Amino acid sequence: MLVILPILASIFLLILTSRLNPVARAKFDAPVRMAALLLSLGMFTLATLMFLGQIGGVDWNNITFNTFEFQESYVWIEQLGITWTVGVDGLSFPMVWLTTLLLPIAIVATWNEKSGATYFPLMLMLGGALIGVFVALDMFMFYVFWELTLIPMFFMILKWGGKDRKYASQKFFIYTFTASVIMLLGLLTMYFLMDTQTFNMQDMIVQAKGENANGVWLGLEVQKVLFIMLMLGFLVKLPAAPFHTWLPDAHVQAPTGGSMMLAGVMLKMGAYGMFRLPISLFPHALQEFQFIIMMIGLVSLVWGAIVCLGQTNLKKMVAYSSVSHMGVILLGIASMQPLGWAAALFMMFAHGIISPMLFAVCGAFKHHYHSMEIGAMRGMARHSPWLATSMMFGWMASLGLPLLAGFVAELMLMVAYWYEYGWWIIFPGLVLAITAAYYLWSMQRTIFEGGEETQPPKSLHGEPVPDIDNPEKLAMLLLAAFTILFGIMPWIFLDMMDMWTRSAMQFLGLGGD
Amino acid sequence: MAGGIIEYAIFIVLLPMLIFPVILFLGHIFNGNQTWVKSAKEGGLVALPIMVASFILSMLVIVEFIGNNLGEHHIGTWLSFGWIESGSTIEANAFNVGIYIDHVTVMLLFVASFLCMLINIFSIGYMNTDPVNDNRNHRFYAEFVLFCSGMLGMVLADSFLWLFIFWELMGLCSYLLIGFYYHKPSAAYAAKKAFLTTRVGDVFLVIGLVILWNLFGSLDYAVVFDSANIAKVDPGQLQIALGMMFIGAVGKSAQFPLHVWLPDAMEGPTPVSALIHAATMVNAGLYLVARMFPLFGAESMHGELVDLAFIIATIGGITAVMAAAIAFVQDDLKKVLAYSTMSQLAYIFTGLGAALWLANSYDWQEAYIDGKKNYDHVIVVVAFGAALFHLFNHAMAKGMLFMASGSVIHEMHHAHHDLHHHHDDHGDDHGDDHHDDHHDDHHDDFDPQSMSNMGGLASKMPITATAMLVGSASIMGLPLIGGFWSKEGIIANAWRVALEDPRFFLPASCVLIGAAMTGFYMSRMWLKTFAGKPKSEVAENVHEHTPWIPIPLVTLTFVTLSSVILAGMMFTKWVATPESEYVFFGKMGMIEGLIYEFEHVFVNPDMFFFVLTYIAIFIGAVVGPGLAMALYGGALSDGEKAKPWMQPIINLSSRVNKKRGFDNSAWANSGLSNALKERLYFDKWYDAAMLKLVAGFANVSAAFDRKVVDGTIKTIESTSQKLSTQIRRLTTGSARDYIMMAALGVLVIYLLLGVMI
Amino acid sequence: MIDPAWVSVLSAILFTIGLWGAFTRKNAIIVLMCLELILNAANLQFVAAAIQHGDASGWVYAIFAIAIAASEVAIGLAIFLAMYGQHETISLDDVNLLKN
Amino acid sequence: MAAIGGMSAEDLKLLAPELTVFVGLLLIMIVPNLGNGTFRIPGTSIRLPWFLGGTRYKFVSSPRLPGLLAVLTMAVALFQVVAYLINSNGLDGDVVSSNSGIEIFKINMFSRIFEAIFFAALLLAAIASLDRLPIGPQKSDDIDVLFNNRRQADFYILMLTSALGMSVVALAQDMFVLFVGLELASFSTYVLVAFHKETRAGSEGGAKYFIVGSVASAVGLYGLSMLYLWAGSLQFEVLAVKWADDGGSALSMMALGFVLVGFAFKISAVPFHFAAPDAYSGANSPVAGVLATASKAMGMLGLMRVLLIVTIPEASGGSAIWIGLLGVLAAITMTWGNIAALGSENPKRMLAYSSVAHAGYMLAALTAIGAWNWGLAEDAEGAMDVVVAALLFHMFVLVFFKLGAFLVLGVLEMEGGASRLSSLAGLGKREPLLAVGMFLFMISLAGVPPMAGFLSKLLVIMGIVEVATGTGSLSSIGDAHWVWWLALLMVLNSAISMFYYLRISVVMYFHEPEEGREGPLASGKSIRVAIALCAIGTVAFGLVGGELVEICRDAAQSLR
Repeated sequence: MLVILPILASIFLLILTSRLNPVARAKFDAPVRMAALLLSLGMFTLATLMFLGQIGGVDWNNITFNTFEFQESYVWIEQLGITWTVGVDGLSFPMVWLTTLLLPIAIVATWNEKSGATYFPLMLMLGGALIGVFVALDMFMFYVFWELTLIPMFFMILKWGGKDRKYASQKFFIYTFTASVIMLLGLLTMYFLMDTQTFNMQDMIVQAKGENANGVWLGLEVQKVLFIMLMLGFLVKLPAAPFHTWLPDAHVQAPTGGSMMLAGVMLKMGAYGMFRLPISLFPHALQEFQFIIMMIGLVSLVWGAIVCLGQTNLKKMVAYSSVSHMGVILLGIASMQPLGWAAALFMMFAHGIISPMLFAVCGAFKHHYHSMEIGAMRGMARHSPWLATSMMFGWMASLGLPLLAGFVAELMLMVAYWYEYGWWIIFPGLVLAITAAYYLWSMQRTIFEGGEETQPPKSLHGEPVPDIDNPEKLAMLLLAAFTILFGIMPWIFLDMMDMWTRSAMQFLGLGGD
Repeated sequence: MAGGIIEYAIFIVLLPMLIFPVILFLGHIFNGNQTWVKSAKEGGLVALPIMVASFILSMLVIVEFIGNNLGEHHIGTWLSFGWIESGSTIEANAFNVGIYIDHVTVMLLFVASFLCMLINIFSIGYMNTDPVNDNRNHRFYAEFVLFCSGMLGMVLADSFLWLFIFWELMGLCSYLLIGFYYHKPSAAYAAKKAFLTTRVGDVFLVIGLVILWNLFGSLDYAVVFDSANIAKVDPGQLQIALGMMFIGAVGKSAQFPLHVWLPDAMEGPTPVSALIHAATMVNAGLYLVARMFPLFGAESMHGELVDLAFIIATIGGITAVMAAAIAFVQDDLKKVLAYSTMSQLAYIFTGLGAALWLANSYDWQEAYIDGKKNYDHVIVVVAFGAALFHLFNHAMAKGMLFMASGSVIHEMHHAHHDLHHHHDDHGDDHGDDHHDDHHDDHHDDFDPQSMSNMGGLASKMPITATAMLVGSASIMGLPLIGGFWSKEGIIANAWRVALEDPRFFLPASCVLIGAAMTGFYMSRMWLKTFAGKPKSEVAENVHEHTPWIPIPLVTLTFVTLSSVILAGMMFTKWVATPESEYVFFGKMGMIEGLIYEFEHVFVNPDMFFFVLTYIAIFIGAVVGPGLAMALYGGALSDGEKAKPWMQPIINLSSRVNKKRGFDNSAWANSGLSNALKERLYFDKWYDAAMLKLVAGFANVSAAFDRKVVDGTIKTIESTSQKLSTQIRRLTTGSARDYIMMAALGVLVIYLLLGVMI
Repeated sequence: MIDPAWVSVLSAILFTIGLWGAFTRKNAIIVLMCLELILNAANLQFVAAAIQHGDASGWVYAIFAIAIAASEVAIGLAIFLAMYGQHETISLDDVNLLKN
Repeated sequence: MAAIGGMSAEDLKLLAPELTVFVGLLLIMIVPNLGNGTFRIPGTSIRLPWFLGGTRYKFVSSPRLPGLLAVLTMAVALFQVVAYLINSNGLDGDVVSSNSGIEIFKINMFSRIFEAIFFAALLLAAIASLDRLPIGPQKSDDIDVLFNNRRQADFYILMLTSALGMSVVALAQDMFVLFVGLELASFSTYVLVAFHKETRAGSEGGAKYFIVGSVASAVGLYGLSMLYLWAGSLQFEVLAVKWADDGGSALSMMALGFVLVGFAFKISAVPFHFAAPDAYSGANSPVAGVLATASKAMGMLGLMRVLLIVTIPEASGGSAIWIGLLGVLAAITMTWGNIAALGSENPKRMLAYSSVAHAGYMLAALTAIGAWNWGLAEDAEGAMDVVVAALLFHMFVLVFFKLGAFLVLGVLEMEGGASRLSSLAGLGKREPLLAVGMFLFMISLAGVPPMAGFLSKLLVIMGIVEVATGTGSLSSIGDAHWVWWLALLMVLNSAISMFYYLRISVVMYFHEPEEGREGPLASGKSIRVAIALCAIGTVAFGLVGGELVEICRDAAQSLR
């Protein structure tokens, strides 16, 4: 329902409007935008009601590993055993909810985007595809939605992007596509190596568990190869060093709404996929690669942060900070503790709320000052207090200030990480400081300074300096509110994540003795 | 679990936190509205009742505690999570939230809530006439209340985790408030520096907490301080954990080598300097170390943690001397106070270090052994108590000093403004146009904070001068005033440890020398500001006018002076005693209390300590001020007369200056002096390291990322493009070649088939 | 009667000459002739094989192949004519507008 | 029922689609020539109207008529074929044999599905060419030149003959019959490629295609003669038996090699592909589309006949003898094609190289079939069916998106050429729907879900992997059959191909149109209908390809 509706609607809207000539299409911008907003709000309401138990009456905090709620299954392509199977659990539901939350916010934040009649349907399609990835329980369906997310994003970058959008959109597409086809081959190989061949993830996991009980399923060597192939797809999506270079380009060029969705949810697909497939299926391989995953995570974390420090482009800096934060997720996985996993899951969620705010700020910055350079605009606090406040808030949330969403994840991670790796913790610790350094450095040159009489940047050509407009304010306020909400009351979703990780650990026979 | 008032203790924290957005949004809505500016003082009067309420609530809690000994109040579980694999000691799997009240909490709770309230009053006087921020002061009050909430929360927290959470909240507010004058590059720089430097410490604090969690399975005080739990913990690991946490404290309390941010932090408005960078936030580090006391004092840790205690004391000793030395040459009133703060905090660290050493080495747990008084117990209690008492005294005195300095600066500024106003022809005082012109005034060379522009203010600002005098005396440890009661205890205990552990000679000597240095620079500051003749036109026209500023000054003057009462109430012993039977208004009366104090500090049975104590008093109260008088003393202008309690001091200084005055230009031009003026080059080196090393490395990394990591991909792409051109070149266009290729293909096919067979 | 093997050898020689000529000669007509050589090599082989196996279908194949060859030549000449009309050459090397 | 030659009326019924094409062919020849022409009885002056020649009737002189007839014919034939595919449930086909018992045609699902591919491709190409046949890149004002219906008639006659030839290839049970069909189809396509003889490119492309193609088929014929020499018959059945007996002899191997060359040219496998890009860029777009789909499928069909019926070993016999050869060819072909396409500036040549790459994928699948009973997979025959079905599916859906892509270029050709990438520039603004269609075709070619191209590639890879993993118990991935690495190469190649497919999209949406080409394109209704059909097929078979997969599976089973 949540999946198919936005996609169909977007296709409908796209077809409806594409028949018109450009002038007439421009008239449709407002109604289409409104329709998109209403639809996305409807989705959000639905997801929230599901969460509150108004629909379905689910006890979210007691969903164990590999059991799913709202499960539905229809035959899709019978001949290949492909089904349309959806369901949510403690792993996927927070992401689904997050997607439905971000969708209206992103729409609001980019309320005045040009060519809205095309833009907003694309946004809806993106949202639908993302939800599809998260709820899919059929491997084929998963992959279809996985790739489907690329298409609207590709167009969003291509049509609404910055100067180098051509290069960035292609790079984005090809990079992630390459990784995912390798993943696909891994999936298919696994499919044929199973005793009972099925595309249903749930059955696959059960089967893997059953087989693992009598030794290592498929044999360790094969598990390792398949694990690598699957992980490769997800690592690129995440992205982890050294596969991260598509991200800054994509982000810098993407329009604000695209960036918000990209950073907020699309990156999480990588982490989500890791948990859903390779980790759930190949616990032995995970154990084998534990240290390597940790090192990849660490390199992403440290490298991303250091590179941030050397950036002069605001959005690029934020993009690299995403790389850095995604490293945390890998560290969480590698900690092999339910706490570390829960930290990774919560990091996904928290970063999903915080980073859209960062990109909304960057977008507003670009929108209003026509420049992305740090230092082009100083003394924002004087003439654009709203933007300055939002920026300050977002930056602070991102650098892990307590009582904001990011902190909880970082804290839990550090605990689990120390337990497993001891003094390696120096590096994440170092990154905490570096993160603060680059954020503060950028704030010093944007929010602060500027002298008593602020010089508007040259890129404004002497126009008056505007503060952010009302839709942007609304979007920022909402994001900030949720950041605080989940900073103070992380248990809202943490409990179900925790239940999931704990039962997963038990189910997979990891960590527990 | 005690009920009653503690149930409401959470509101001490929540009230300011909830008022924060209110002020922010009200301010945003009513920005520029005259009612808002004049009547509500741009939020100052909104914040005040809240702070008062918070203070009253705090007092209720304190009184209740003193009466009933409340203990802790568990509010609930914040986070719970799975933890399958567990070490021997880990059982818990949650982060809890709650209120924890003991002697130390109560002491600091009073300090925090009391000063927050007073400084709120002070700010109303100070900020609302602050011309730089017309109609923007609501931002100040909003951040101010948020800070108060952070501070109070940190004090009341029942676990190291929540201590850290509020600690960071304070850091944020400190950052925001230092950068209050955001348009000044120096303020922006200072704000960044403050946050970053403390962040470095915080990183270690987090690591320390994480290690601690892994040792105890919880960060709750109740669990961590339980001696049964402590007994299960590996001392080496514990020492590392506590050491890491101590680095956090070093950052927050501006100790060597993370001290560089504090002087720059004076870029913030003066109330901020008073509250955050003198009285409360910088005490957080001390509080954290004081919180470690039960761990050091536990029997199972006996003798295991002395190295850490030594490190704490040494860091303190080094900072004490270093900061005091730098304070010698500072010309900026607030900078002198900043270094003084640093130095005094260092004293407390040394005191805590010594106390922790003692607690860790002595068998002190029982007050009575076989019915006989356990002197080890007494020593430890006095040592710990002295450090905490000094914390209290210093907070009060320094808060007051900063407010007094604020008063001076404020009036200097006004006087300067008035003077210039006469020269200019601007009629409208409030318009925005004027606002801009106003800034031009600031661009001239006049610096209202420079002591070279002051002098002779004792008669013009009597309240301020008095407060400053009392505060200085308290810091210097003049007999019977404020710090006197605590400082000697610190010095004595440092030496006590030094006699047993030779390593302690370093910090012990440092604090002893520091006493003399304190006397010198505090006197220098007071004399340069208030004694002698005015050194600038502006200084001649200064007078006090707003009523809001004197209120806190007078109040604090009395509090400082009343230390003697606290001493009489055996504050030292009470605050340091973990057992509950020592209640505040003890069995003994006031005089007995004082006797107790004397008995344990001033009339030491050991001859060494006896002499030492009086040497310390002597150099602190006589040598240091004497030198200062000789250099900077002087009578007021003719016809000016200070209040009777200050006039003798001015006269004395004038006489000393005439008689014993000497030329110190040789010293003033020496390399050491220059080095001190450059703050011993720490800032320079740190900045250089940041710019050259870190930034350089970061730029290289960014380039590497672009050229090599991304470049690899691009090379693959361009190579394949080239390859594509090469391959397509084979399609020559000539059908002959195509046929030839096909013929070659036939050969290849046979070759391959041949291989297969 | 000649050993059928010799016929095969002959046809192999014809085939080789044809193929060799096809990519060494520039003139399109000569290439066409070489093509005929290859086809004839096949025909020869068909017939020889038919005799060897005593199977009539080989003859049929050969006759069909001759027909095919004839139409091939017809089409080829037509196309070359068109090519000549446009390029004014029938040298295969010189007709290389389309390449890469 | 009376038998005509060796064929009974029953046989005629079986051959209904082919006969339809034949009738249609005759009609196109006759109908446009109807007129008031008379026939004078010799020696008399009596003129009998015989309706041929003379002044043509108005309705028959419509330039659209041949095209409509061809479309109708093809549609009816396609309908019959599809009806057969849907209704048929028997796996055994019907054999049409000569009086002497030589099997000539065999009608089963396998052959019919190929016919469906051929007819579908030709039908779409015919629809696309309906409006008018562009004479070349330059616009001509001479309406007679453009709409001369005789010329139209020639064009559609050639199309129908190639359809006829292709269906013969599909049905043939005798290598030589197959060859004759192949030649019939080839000759038609040679002429179709050179149809624009008024242009330099057209004539050149045709000439090259002809010369290289005929050499290749001549070599193939020589191979057939050797095969005949070896076996004494060219009947598939006989050959298969003989192969099982004496497969490894030098003669048979040589014959096999030559025969492969003939077909390899048709599917444009490296190194026999060189003429293909030239031919594609010389021919007009619908024809190029037919070359890339139907003609390629025909070559593939020949390969499958030879390799799967004749030379596949029995279940116990291990791998086929040629898998090494084919594996190498597949690897080289797909990589070569993709890399060559990377830098190509001409969209038609780019599509040609992409078609080479697709040939590589198909060869990879064939290689996997050669290894079908490797490791004695539990259901080896089932595994083989899967791969064959995947191949069939791939070729079937390829018609839609490959041809669709060519047709979009065809629309641009009407405007004046599509030989530069920049001619696509700004299509997103000029013709949003057309651009969306092109985008769909591109990502389908690249294999992005949920397009048909994804499903087909997925099936192919699945087939390969299934064969490679054998019984399902491997101790390491190195133990899998090496065709697994072909699958890996295939997915990597898909990734490479993404570069140039996306480049087209980027050009369409990002670049400003060339000067003088800003506005919407010439209408060309019929070609748009064809493109729409292609787009619908591309999406529909991607989303709900199940039925087609089922049919392909049945067809694959009927091959056995």
